Amino acid sequence: MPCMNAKQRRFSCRWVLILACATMLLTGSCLVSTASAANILKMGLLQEPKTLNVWRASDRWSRKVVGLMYQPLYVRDPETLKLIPWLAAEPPLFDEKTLCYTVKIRPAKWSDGTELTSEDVAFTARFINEFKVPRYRSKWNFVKKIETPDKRTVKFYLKEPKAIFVSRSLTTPIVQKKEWTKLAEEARKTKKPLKRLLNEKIKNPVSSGPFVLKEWRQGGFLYLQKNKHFFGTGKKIQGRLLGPYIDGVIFKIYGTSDASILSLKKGSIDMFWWGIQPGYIEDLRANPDIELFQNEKSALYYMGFNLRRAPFNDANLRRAIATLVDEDFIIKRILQGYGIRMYSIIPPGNAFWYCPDVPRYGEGLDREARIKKAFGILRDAGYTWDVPPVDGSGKVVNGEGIKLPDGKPMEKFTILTPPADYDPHRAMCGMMMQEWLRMLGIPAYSKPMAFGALLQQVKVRHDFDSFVLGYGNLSLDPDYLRNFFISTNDKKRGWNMSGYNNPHFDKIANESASAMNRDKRRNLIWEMQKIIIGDVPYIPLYDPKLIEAVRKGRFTGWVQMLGGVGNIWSFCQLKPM
Amino acid sequence: MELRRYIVRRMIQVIIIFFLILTVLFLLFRLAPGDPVSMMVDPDMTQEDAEILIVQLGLDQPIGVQYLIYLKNFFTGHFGFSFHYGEPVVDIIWNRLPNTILLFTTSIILSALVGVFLGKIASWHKGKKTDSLMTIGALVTHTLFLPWLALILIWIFAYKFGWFPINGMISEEVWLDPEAGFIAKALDVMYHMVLPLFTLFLIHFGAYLLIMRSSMLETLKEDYILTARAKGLTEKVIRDHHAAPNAALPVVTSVGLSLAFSINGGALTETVFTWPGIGRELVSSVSQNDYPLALACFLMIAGVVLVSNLVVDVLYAYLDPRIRY
Amino acid sequence: MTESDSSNRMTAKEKYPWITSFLEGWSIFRQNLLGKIGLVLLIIFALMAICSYIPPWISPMYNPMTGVDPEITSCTPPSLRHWLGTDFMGRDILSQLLAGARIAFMVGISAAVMSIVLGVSIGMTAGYMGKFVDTLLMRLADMIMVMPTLLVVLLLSAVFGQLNIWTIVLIIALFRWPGVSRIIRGQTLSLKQRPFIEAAKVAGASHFRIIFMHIMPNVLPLAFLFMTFRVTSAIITEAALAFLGFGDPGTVSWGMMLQWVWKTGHMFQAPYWLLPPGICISLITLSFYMLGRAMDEVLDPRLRKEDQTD
Amino acid sequence: MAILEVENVSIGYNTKKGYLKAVERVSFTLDEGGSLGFVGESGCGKTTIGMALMGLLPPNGSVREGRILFEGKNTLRMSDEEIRKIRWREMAMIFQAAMNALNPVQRVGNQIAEAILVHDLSIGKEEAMGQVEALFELVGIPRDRLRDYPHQYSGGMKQRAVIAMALACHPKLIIADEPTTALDVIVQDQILGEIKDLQKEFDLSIIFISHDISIVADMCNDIGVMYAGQLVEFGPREQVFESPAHPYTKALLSSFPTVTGKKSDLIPIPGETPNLVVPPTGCRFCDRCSEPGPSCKTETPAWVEIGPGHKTLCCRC
Amino acid sequence: MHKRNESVLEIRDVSKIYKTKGAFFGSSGKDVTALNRISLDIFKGEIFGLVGESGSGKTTAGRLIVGLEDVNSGEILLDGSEIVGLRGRAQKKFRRKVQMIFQDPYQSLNPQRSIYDTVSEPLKIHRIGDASTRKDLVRETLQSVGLSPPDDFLFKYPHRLSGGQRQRVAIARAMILNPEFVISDEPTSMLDASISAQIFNILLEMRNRLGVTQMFITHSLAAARYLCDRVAVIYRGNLMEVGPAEEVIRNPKHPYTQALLDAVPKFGHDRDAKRYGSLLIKDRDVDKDAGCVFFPRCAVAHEDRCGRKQPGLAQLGDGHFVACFLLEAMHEA
Repeated sequence: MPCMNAKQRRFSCRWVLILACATMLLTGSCLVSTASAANILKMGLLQEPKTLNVWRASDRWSRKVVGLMYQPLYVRDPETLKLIPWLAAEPPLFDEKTLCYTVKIRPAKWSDGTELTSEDVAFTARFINEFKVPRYRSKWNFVKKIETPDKRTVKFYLKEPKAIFVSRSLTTPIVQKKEWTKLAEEARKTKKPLKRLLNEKIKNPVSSGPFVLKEWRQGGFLYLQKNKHFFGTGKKIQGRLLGPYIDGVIFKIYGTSDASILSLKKGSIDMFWWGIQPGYIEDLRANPDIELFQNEKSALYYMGFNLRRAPFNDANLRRAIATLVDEDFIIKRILQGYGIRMYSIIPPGNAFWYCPDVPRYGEGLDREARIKKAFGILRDAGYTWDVPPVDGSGKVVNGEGIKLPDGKPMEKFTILTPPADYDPHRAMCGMMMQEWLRMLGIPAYSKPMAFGALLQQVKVRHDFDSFVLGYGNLSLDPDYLRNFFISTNDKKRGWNMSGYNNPHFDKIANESASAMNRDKRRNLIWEMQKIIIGDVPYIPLYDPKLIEAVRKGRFTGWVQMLGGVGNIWSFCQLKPM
Repeated sequence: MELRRYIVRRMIQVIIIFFLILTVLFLLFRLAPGDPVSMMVDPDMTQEDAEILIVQLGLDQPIGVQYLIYLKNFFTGHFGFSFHYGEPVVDIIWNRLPNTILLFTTSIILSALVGVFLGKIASWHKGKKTDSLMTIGALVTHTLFLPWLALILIWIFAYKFGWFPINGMISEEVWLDPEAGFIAKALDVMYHMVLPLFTLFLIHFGAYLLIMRSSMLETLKEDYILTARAKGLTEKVIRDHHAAPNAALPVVTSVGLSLAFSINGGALTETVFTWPGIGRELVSSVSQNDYPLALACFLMIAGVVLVSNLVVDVLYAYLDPRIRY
Repeated sequence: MTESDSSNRMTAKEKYPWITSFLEGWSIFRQNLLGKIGLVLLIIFALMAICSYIPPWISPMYNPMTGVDPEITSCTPPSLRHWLGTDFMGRDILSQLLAGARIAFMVGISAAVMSIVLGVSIGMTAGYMGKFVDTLLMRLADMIMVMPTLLVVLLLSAVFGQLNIWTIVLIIALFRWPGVSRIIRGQTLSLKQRPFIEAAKVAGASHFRIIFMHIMPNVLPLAFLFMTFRVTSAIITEAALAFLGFGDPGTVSWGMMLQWVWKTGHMFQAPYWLLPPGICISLITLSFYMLGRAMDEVLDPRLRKEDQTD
Repeated sequence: MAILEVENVSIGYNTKKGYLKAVERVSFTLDEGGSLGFVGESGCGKTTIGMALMGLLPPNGSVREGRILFEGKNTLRMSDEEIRKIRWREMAMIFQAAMNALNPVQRVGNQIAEAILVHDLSIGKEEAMGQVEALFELVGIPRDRLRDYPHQYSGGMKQRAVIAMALACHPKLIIADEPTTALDVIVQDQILGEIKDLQKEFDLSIIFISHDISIVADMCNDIGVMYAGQLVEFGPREQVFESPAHPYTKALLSSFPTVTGKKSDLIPIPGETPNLVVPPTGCRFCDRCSEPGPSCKTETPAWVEIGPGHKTLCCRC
Repeated sequence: MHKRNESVLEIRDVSKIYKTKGAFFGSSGKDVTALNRISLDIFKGEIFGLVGESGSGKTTAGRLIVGLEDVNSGEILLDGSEIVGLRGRAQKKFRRKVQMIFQDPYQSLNPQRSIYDTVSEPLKIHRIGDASTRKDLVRETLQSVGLSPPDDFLFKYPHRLSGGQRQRVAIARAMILNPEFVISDEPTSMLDASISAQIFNILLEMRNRLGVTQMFITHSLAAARYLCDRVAVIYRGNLMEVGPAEEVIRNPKHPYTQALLDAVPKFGHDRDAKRYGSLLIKDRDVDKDAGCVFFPRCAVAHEDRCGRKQPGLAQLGDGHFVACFLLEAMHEA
């Protein structure tokens, strides 16, 4: 039938078309790859930033990008980690009598050319307080009053002394009043103003930083251009002459680290802004085009216990477990050596606040010695066994049937860990811990659980025995120490997940929160660390090292810092070669 | 007339099923442990913050109220806001859907065409080398483990030979080039599409080949083929005009039935190739407890499958005059 | 017809007529190249699954999940001590591969059996009862059928926390019955019309008897055939799930191995780790698939009639 | 003049159980304008002969020996292309199951036009459709059914359409293979009448294949009785039916109930048809014969001429 | 031959209407009348033939009698007791008395069960005998339908048997319960002529030897003539003519019966001479279906009479009934 003939012809036409397309693709691709701008830094991101709305940006990908645009008043020096003025012109002046901080602001401009004034700073603070912006609210709700005597001066009056004001509040990114006033007004009209603001889609943020957004192709890339109005251009801050010297940054989105690393090796990107998995390191190290940076992180990975119920309401058991846990094994095997031993809750990289002389459980002991020591602790605390893990002759055997001091057998308990896909290291740690505890006859079961469900159990319902969690990016201010263990935070969705309750600790912690003297505060923080490690509601496990890879020969001037080379200083100082 | 009635009836069924799925999924998500607020592990996120957010996101409402609100939003073309992106879910879906449709329909059409064509050839040479080669080839490619295949293809073609991009959908060079016109951009997308398309194609064409082959063998035994031969038609005409169109009918049905199955493969492909489509979005939103987004993505997929099944059935009725409803 | 067989040899076959039909089927199967390849592959995998108990018994360091080689702390290529090399923390890849075979069989066969039992009983019920029950069950089947199984399992596993392997198997089974039940229903509907069912009715047979003595034996071969295809889909679904990171973290499955390679960034550094699990998944699917196709030929009466002429 | 001469044709199929001798050494001739009927039970090879004449044996079947002369040319020697050109134009076939002989997804009119178009390259589609309309008229299908699909036809109409298709190229020879099997008796009668009328009108030669003796008796001048792949009796209708020579013919006639004549007891033929992979030696009907001779089991029967043009394959005649 | 004594089976005003399923939810389809107020008596010990074309409702009649389908109206009496709508024990009892032989021997045996299983199943269902007596009974029955030696067949599967053998198995299954009444639904339409004759003879012997009353459903007048004592001709669910077989075939009164007889091939004897010529060349167009069902095709019908009303069965004498106005008129005249 003729109509079938037509179909047939169309069919063969299709073939010709397909072949034609294929050849065009190949030729087209050759043309494409030749054209690329030399002065644009290309970075690989693992995930796409979720939003450019600074108040919503809670994931690290968004924060990486947003951080290049919204700038705070003070930033950390890469070497000393001390706070130095950034948008501010000089260190803040504190008047103890009135509890008033006075901040002078540099002459600076927004990316739309308007001037950045004290009004913007005051607006930001008032905005946060008015709308109760999560994550920032707690840093500003103790500010009583804000005054702007002139365009360059802001005065903050506090309700009470707060140690975190400079290090946490004054590092809040400042937004432009002009941009947000309108949005705020609209939000006020709705029933749920905060929701409205957080759901606001900011297409092109008004930036005070070194870069402005030029284009965002969702699912493809983000292109940030150099901000002509950046205040730092040509200035010397902390002895560093700021650029930016590059014309822009392109963030390319790769879903997986292997794709990013292949691209890095191929030269399609100049840097992969994410920690490199140990598996890649050998290979990359051998690659002459790749340079690796190794930096410490301000991170904490730990095992936590539920102190609200048996068996972990007994500090002796927790101490025994702390003795049993072989952090060296974890670092050597699971982290492949790319990690630092944690002794305290505060990572050693945060040198000022880190307390070096906390108790060190089981340090330097081998497995057998650890078991003997833990056995000793428990035996002394009144624990008994059907088959003790250390027999009469002092030989280590597999323990069985452990009983609590009150004579009841210890029930099975679970170690909740995030699933392997979320973090293989933590899942593996749980697995190993289970094995170690069982040697002592402790019936531990490691149970990886979806992250959301895990947090629900631990943080909201408090229905758990123990867990392995971590923070990849802790603030350098140690206030979290108070947050994690103060008894007032022991409630639903509160940060005291262990249910640690120690009036002595609470007292010191509160004191530390309002200690305005840095050295005095340091003493208190050290004291707190000693108490916590003595009671071990958390066993700190490790602080992974951050390995980052960049391509040699394209840009120079990476600034190494706690938390990696992808910091504001690098972006301001990178120079094309 | 009858056909139209049939379509109406099927559409009503589709709508009922769709709302059943919607309800079940909604309940599942809301009854599940874990909420988006507790996912925020930033130590700066205080308990008060969390409570404020929960009220703001409407998670404090009773589940029935939430469901009604969701239904109301649904009918006004609104799927709520993504917890994660903070954008209207509709926007995200509209952004991702074209990408998925592009990759998915191209792959289905391509593999169906090639599969049918090769299946025809294979059945025509039944029992010969061509046939066994094609059958075994189809079986082998069809049973390859998709993500693994994708990784191997990336390794060989994108990394070792460097012929194709490793992943993604567009390259910034082209899209930032002010001189690049529509054709250059389209070519760029197609260039990125080659490997994912090839992966899906390899997995799917075998199934169509095998179906076409057996259906064709079945058809060739029919009496009307004998009639055609007796009429003195050439073998090619018999094969292409009498046997193939009849034999291709079951392939149409199988495209519809295997759609849900193919979508699994689509999601995996999108994930491995970082193709910004619905499937990948679903996988990532699921792991981030972004219910509104996950729910909408899933509904979208279920809706697409339901509707395309309907379309396939109608198409089948249209193609096969024997079937009149 | 071979009626000239000696009578004493006939008796055994006569007593158990299924032996004859089995042998007949087997002789057709034997002529099928694909079937033979599939069977051989399958036997190899079965042996692997059985052998999976051996390595941990030799030394605890060969335990696929928890055993680490005390002297190896990173990914190493094949050696005498570890025939397929070790993974990033010094676990033996071969032991994992063998254990994976066991899991694959377990997942595949148990999910398939469950979904077939469900599908056959629902299909037969729907087909035999007809009317309202039929409509209800088939709409339910339609509803489940439009759901992409992998995504559903993924969704459920995210919603209910990490699933354990049996839950995954159960969910796969729960979402894979509609295809079977549709076919079985169709078969039941056509069987229901067949005169031999009516003859049984006329002879006074109860519904129970008709379903179990007449319909069931006739749909079971088909169900069995479908089982092989369900096995493959279950194995693939589990592997894909594990690959995406939603599998049971306590089991060593091939998908899980691939996920480890992928997540720990050894994808392109350790082909000895990447290739075996992928090949195994592909081959086991292939073997079940080939077996299914060969059985299809054995069971398909139309193909058997091919030789008969007027 | 003979339009068709078949000499000593043997046909077999390769099957998994062995080589099946479907037709053994069959010879007959058909005169121009004549009608020849083959009758026999299922599996006797009558359809195989029809297919062999058309050159349409399935891939596993082949003509082992003999000649088929169509208008003096041996069709077995022809190339595929040559025989393809003869098919339908010179000899057409009316198929057994009209229900399945039409492509279900194409319009009936088009299917018939296709047959015309493929053999006559000089005419266009319009003209061909015109011819189809004329054919429809001839076989008694309303014109407006031309654009229908086969499934919209009743059984009788389908059969008529198939007859129209067979006539499409004005062939000289038509092979009708059980053209009325699935039809009711009244429709069957009408169709048979039509075939007869058409045969007269176009001076067609017809080979009529049926299992129903009474139909063949009604339709044909010459009768060939087949049993187990062999032609056992061949002759003019009157002779074969009035004085059947072969015991099988006799038995067949006496096992057939009639509505006319005296009501008499039917005498069934005992036993079953033999297996053609390993056919019995000697006379193939021997085991079922009511009066077997002593040598029947061993001696291969030869053709015996018992009247003018009437011959039989029996040792005892 | 047989005295017209007691009726074994009485069919009274039975109608059966099939509702074709509508496309849209409910029943918007047309109703098809398979049987229209049929009344029949079947006498003890006879073979009663029901003759009709395909779609005439003859098979439906058989299925209604064995209870495979339910009647819409009317009643069916077996030995004077109602059998429509029987359930439970009463139904089971009834099942022992009435059996059916189906048309297609290739479909009527369960391919997965051996001959022994199939034939002995009714015994198992009705709990008759133990294993060994059952086996003997099965052997005996197989022997009686000409499957000998029975042991050769006992453990075979249907696919190893020829069509004729299968049909014998089906007969054996029907006979093993010693039923009173057997319905055979075109048992030979799929078989060759020589095999058909074997089956006919088995059915005849069943009647002669065991006295089983039978209903023989067929499309062939010739077969009905050979086998049956009385026949009924049915057309589109309506009885056209009922009477002794030989009488109906020798002397058909109804135009439809005549047309059927005209159509039967007659071995080349006066093929062209249609004795009756009662069939129209081209069907008549009728807009309403109020009249005689055969009216559209009837050559001898009166427009005014036959087109308006449906004729009832009227006796012409000696058990010969005809449903036709023309004959009534003849009679009256």
